[in-house]
Amino acid sequence: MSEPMLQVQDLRCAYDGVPVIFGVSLEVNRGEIVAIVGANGAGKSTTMRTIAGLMHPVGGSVRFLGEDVSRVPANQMIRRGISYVPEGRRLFAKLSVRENLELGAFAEKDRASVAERLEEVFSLFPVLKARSAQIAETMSGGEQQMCAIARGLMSRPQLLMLDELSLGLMPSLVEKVLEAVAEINRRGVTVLLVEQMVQEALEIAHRGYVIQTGRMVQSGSAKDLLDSEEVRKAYMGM
Amino acid sequence: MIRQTRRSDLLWYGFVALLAALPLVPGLIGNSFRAHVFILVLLYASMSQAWNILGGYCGQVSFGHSVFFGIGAYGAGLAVVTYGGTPWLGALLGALAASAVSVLVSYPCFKLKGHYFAIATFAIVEIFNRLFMVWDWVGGALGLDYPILPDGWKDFVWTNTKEGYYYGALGLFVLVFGVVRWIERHRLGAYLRAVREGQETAESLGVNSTVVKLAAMASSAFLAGLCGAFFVQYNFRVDPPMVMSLDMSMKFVLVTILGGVGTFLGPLLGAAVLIPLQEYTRAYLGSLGSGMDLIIFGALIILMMVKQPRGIMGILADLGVLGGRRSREKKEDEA
Amino acid sequence: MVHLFQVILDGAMSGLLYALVAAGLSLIWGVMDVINFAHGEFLMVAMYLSYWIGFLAHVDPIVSWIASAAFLFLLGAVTYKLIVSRCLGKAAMAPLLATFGLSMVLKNFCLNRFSPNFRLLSGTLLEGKKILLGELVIPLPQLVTSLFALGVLALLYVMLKKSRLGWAIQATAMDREAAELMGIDTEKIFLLVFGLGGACVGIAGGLLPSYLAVHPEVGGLFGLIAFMVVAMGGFGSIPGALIAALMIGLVESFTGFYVAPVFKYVAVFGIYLVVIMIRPKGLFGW
Amino acid sequence: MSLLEVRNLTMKFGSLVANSDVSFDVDQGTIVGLIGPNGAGKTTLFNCVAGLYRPSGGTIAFDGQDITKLPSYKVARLGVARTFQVVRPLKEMTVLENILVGAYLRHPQPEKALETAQRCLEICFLQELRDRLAGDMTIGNKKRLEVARALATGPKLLLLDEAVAGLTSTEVKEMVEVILRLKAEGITILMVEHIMEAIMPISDKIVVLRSGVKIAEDTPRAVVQDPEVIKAYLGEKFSRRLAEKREAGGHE
Amino acid sequence: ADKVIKIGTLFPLTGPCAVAGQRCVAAVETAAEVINNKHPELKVPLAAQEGINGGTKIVLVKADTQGKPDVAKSEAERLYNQEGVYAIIGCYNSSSTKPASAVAERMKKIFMCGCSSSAALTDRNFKYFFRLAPTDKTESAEFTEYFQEINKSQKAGIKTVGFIYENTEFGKHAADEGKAAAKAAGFQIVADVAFTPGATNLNSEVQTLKAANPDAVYGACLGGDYTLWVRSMKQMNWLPKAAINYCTGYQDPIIAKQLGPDGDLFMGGTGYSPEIGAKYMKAVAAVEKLYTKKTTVPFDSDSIQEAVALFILAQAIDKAKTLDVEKVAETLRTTTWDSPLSLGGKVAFGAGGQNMKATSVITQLHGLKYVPVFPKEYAEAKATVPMTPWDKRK
Ligand SMILES: Nc1ncnc2c1ncn2[C@@H]1O[C@H](COP(=O)(O)OP(=O)(O)OP(=O)(O)O)[C@@H](O)[C@H]1O
Ligand SMILES: Nc1ncnc2c1ncn2[C@@H]1O[C@H](COP(=O)(O)OP(=O)(O)OP(=O)(O)O)[C@@H](O)[C@H]1O
Ligand SMILES: [Mg+2]
Ligand SMILES: [Mg+2]
Repeated sequence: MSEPMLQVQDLRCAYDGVPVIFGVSLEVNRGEIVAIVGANGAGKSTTMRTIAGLMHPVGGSVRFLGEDVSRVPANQMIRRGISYVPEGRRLFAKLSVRENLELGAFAEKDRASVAERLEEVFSLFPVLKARSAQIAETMSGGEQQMCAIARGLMSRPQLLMLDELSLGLMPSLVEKVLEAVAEINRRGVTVLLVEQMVQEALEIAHRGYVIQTGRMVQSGSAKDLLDSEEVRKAYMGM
Repeated sequence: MIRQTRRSDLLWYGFVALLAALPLVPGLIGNSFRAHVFILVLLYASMSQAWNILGGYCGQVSFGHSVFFGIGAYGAGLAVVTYGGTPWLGALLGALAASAVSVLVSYPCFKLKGHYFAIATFAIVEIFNRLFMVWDWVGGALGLDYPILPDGWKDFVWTNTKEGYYYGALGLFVLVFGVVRWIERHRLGAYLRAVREGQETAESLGVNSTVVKLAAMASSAFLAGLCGAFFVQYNFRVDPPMVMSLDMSMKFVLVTILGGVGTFLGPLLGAAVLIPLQEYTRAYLGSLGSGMDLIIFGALIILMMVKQPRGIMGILADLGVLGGRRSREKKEDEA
Repeated sequence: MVHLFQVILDGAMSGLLYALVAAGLSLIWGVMDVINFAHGEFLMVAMYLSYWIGFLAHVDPIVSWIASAAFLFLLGAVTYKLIVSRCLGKAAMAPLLATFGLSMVLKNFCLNRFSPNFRLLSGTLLEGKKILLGELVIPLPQLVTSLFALGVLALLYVMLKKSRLGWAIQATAMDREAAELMGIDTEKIFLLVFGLGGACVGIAGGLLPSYLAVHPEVGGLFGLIAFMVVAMGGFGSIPGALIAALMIGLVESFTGFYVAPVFKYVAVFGIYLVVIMIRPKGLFGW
Repeated sequence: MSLLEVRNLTMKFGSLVANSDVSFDVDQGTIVGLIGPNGAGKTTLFNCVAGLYRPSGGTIAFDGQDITKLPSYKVARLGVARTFQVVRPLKEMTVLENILVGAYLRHPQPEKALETAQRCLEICFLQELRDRLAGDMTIGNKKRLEVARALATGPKLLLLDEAVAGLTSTEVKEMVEVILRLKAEGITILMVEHIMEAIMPISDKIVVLRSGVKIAEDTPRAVVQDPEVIKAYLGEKFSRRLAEKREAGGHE
Repeated sequence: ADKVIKIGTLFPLTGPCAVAGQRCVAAVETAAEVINNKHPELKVPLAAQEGINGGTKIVLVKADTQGKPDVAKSEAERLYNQEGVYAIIGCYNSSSTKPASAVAERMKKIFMCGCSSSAALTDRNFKYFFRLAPTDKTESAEFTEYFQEINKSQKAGIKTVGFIYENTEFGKHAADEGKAAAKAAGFQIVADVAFTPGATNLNSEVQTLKAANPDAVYGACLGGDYTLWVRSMKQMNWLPKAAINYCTGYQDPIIAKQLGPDGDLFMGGTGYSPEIGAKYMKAVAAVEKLYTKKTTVPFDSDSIQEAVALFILAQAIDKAKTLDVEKVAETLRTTTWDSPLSLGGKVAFGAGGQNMKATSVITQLHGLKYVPVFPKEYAEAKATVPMTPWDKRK
């Protein structure tokens, strides 16, 4: 394979001068599902936010499709093909589900294409179709999470980044959502995901990285990680 | 809080040392403009600290405190001018009245959030100002002017010396700061801040937020009333634009925020910087009549808000004086 | 009877003027949750500009409002860029206080440059013109301002509800970071919103000098009333602002005539409090 | 008499019925799990019990007292503490101060309150973060803080709304230990959780809601085998896995 | 030797009254220039010589009250204590003058007040306070007397009166005096309209007047409010038979110019206007030139009083030949002073420090000129009463 789709090298990030990421490197190849796992506060979300352009690194680089994007603002990243579904949903609270989804395709000006995409995500998440007129903030936590994922898909990203998407979902939904992710991936979207449900995540992922207090400590194929004694002990409670 | 003694040791000892030194000040500066500035610093520090109880610790940013300040002022003013009595009783009654009024007007206002609350307090100031302007019992638009009274503590009036006022202001300062210090270290302080940070959350922990806010309001207004009484004793006159104006309210807010809102020393630091600045720029630039002093003053406020909206306490934290905790907003800084 | 109609008419016309003045404030507040405390001073600056254009170049306010609007757009954008963007989100009241500082600077800058003199344009196109309906007097300058108010509010409303830009503005208002992730350049949106807010008040200020004297203090009360209008109408709601402004205008003129003029602003602020007690988020607020 | 008695609870938002005629009991000293699909009305039910919402119908009795219409601070004073699903840290206060707010409910004296707070910090593994600003922490730690703070109010009944969501499996294990410790101290617990590893092993009873209606109330073992629950909630894969786990556990 | 004496000026240099305050300062500055330098061409006391007391120059120390009483009070203290001024001239707003002069009285320092018009100031019987302008009380009496007069001589038919005034210390005080005088003279008060200064409109105010339709209106409105009042009456197409004003907006030359023909036929009390000056106060014109250089406008009856205040004070020091406050104050009290800048030419202080010789004339605006119409000895024309209605004006 040629150059990876996303290449993060020696990334360092800080909040307000307080460093929290001390050199994270990772790669995502086209067509893959890559999972990042790690404990609370390890810096998973920070890494994701930096890739998405919501914050900029103090050191290191982020390359996407061969270009250095470490200083590109978030609103440009989506046009370049990265869609980020942030931790904690972040829906437009006062808008309806449908409007939220349409905003997900804001960069697309063609109405017909937007309608087409709507149908597509509704087929993935039928609940949303039934609720399409409900105001986002009045939905339950889980419903909101689905809406957020669907919104992330509306821009037809090349790379979809999902942050803790199982948080607060009921078991059957976690299963469904992860299946949906796999399905999305089969349709040609590359996926980078952060998960606390390590086992479930690694089951659908091709490769995985383990992050610990701001450092990448382990990486490998999903299977290797699943079998790794350390990972099982530290993250899967076995 | 318990934590604070540990963190800001340096600042706290500085404050205690300052307190110890303050009574000596009049001997050093006599009856000068400097004495006047010192008195105003103490007064505005006290007033802003009173504001801070509600606006800082409890997070209800009120632009209405000049009303309570004013009611206190009128308490003393009416006692002296209209009834020829002692300002002491007037001040006490005024402060109590301020407290009562504050509870009455704020009870309905407390269901307002953020800017809605702030704007409601604008409206309250304007209403009180205009009502006092036409209320003959309090002198209406003509205001109340003090007769010439003998110097001394009895009438709390001094004409040719400032010492009395100085110690009066110092007393006020010690009272207000003492009260706030006490609040801060006890349950009420924790509750005030909890209500500020999340009313529903506080309620889920057994805090009756209405009572807490009203307590903050009432104590804040009571102390504000005392400050107002001092102000009118100091100026021999009271009329609505002098004491019940948005300008006046704004000053309390500015002093506190410039110093550091919701912090114990913020109001003192704010007053210590802002009041001399205001007085000296007016004295030395105001005479040009070009508004230069106010331009500088305004620009400074902008600069402060842009550079460090947490005020002087924020700057001290940045400099590491407070140890530990750093200021930590400006997430988008690098953007 | 004729008094009653006159009172209603006057009230409605001042109400519309208030709506025009408040529209920009409402927009800014609704999108950024920032109160521009210098709003009244923006109005004053616009009035000065229109006055000077009228005085020096003899251009009538009916035309020169365009210049005021354009200039105020710039002033708004610059204010955002240099001041508001730098303190946004840092502390709850920081933008309010920073713009309070700005209001001091603007007011005293005009005092410094233009002296405290009162300035009134005379000989403007509409000056003193009126329509007489029996005993009822409809002053033309006020009427024209009212029509402008309706036009501007309608435009704003349509822009917010129907256009792509309006959509982006709404999304930004709700969650800035999420909007950014949708591909909306929120920095640009904020800049634009502050500019538009300025332009709206610029139009009002551009038209006013044909019947109101300009001086450094002229913005104060207008600014205050604009705050009431916006808060009473509800967070960023344009129809809310319109209705609130009309209510305020009518309350003002009814109290002024049927109670006593000294009480008219007491009533204005009072009605605001009453409304806000019943609907804590304003008439149309959520 | 049970500690908490929910009778015919109905909660409507406009036309939407979030809870419909729900009744169940929570006995003193037990752990009751409340599960159900997303949007089933679990959080709404918590909010009704905790006094944040006033139910549209039905009654809630705590410790023999009708609390249906009490405001939340009164409910808290009676001894019901809750955590929020969407965490609500008191952002500009430190972790310790957050917990102190809870602790002051039973101990008006600062020294005593501090003691209690300290203990809660330890129980929830937050000692090291004690002076951090609550707003700056990760979701996981905020979840722990929710628990610690609720604990500090010295509750008889603790309502945990997805208290372990967002924790890694290992951390979940730790938290489960904590919950068991609380139970041992005599605190009754009603918990909502989507993570079956957390809720199934420790619950004495599981109540299942679907679309606001109670569809099952039974022991965990029975519930996971209930076809309706599997269909509505667990999904095939998870119920299978749960079964496997139990078997593995049983062999140990 | 270069001896100097410091005199403080304390006026509102910023805030709503800044226009007036800045002019007052310019007037005092003008007076100081005249006193300090040799101006033999000027026919005013102390002009020919250099300084006072044989060469002592006056140095002005300026301060700003911002129109706020508390600031006025503390600035007065600063001027006396820190700047060491000998006396203060100020403060335009009566509300500021009150506490500031109280400071002076307590410190036993001289306070000269040019134009604050509240009668209360001189009712306090202060020993060191001197005020030059006539009070609102005097003016009110004069206005009322004038209306009675034209009722007789011109069949003006003024029976009902109305009041419109800003609800401030100044406006309220003036209106109270006006109402008392009007009532005493048997006029019926049909409208009493107080408004908030800086109002966004005066619609209800004017409509209230219009509905009550008084024959004459007493006005006490400053600058912008005054123009708004006049313009609003024009919009509403209503005028009383006569409108008379307590100095302020009416007699500000800039305001008159901006109102142009709309401002015509309004009346007001004034102690000075260029027209009056040209006729009765010949010495003013040359001094006024110095003043106009600073301000671009001629004296008005407020500002000129502040110049007089400094002249009289300087004359008193010069006469007493000492800076001893008691002696200077005594001299001030007991002497009748020549004052070419005062209408009537004399100044003498009575009880409480009020200038007993203070006069004002009633003028009416005709084509931007203030034409004296009362009292008889100054009258140049009969006033146009009733005023020409709006639709009959060009
Ligand atoms: N806004 C912020 N300001 C300061 N520090 C922050 C901020 N957000 C996160 N941090 C700190 O950065 C570190 C990494 O946080 P991050 O959110 O990336 O962790 P995470 O791996 O996503 O954890 P979790 O699984 O709990 O979401 C943590 O120590 C956290 O306390
Ligand atoms: N304040 C509200 N206004 C209107 N509808 C609401 C409100 N709160 C909740 N709902 C609706 O009530 C239903 C139940 O929501 P609730 O939050 O109780 O679900 P939940 O069981 O806690 O779900 P989850 O497991 O996803 O958290 C949902 O359909 C939700 O949309
Ligand atoms: Mg995270
Ligand atoms: Mg829930």
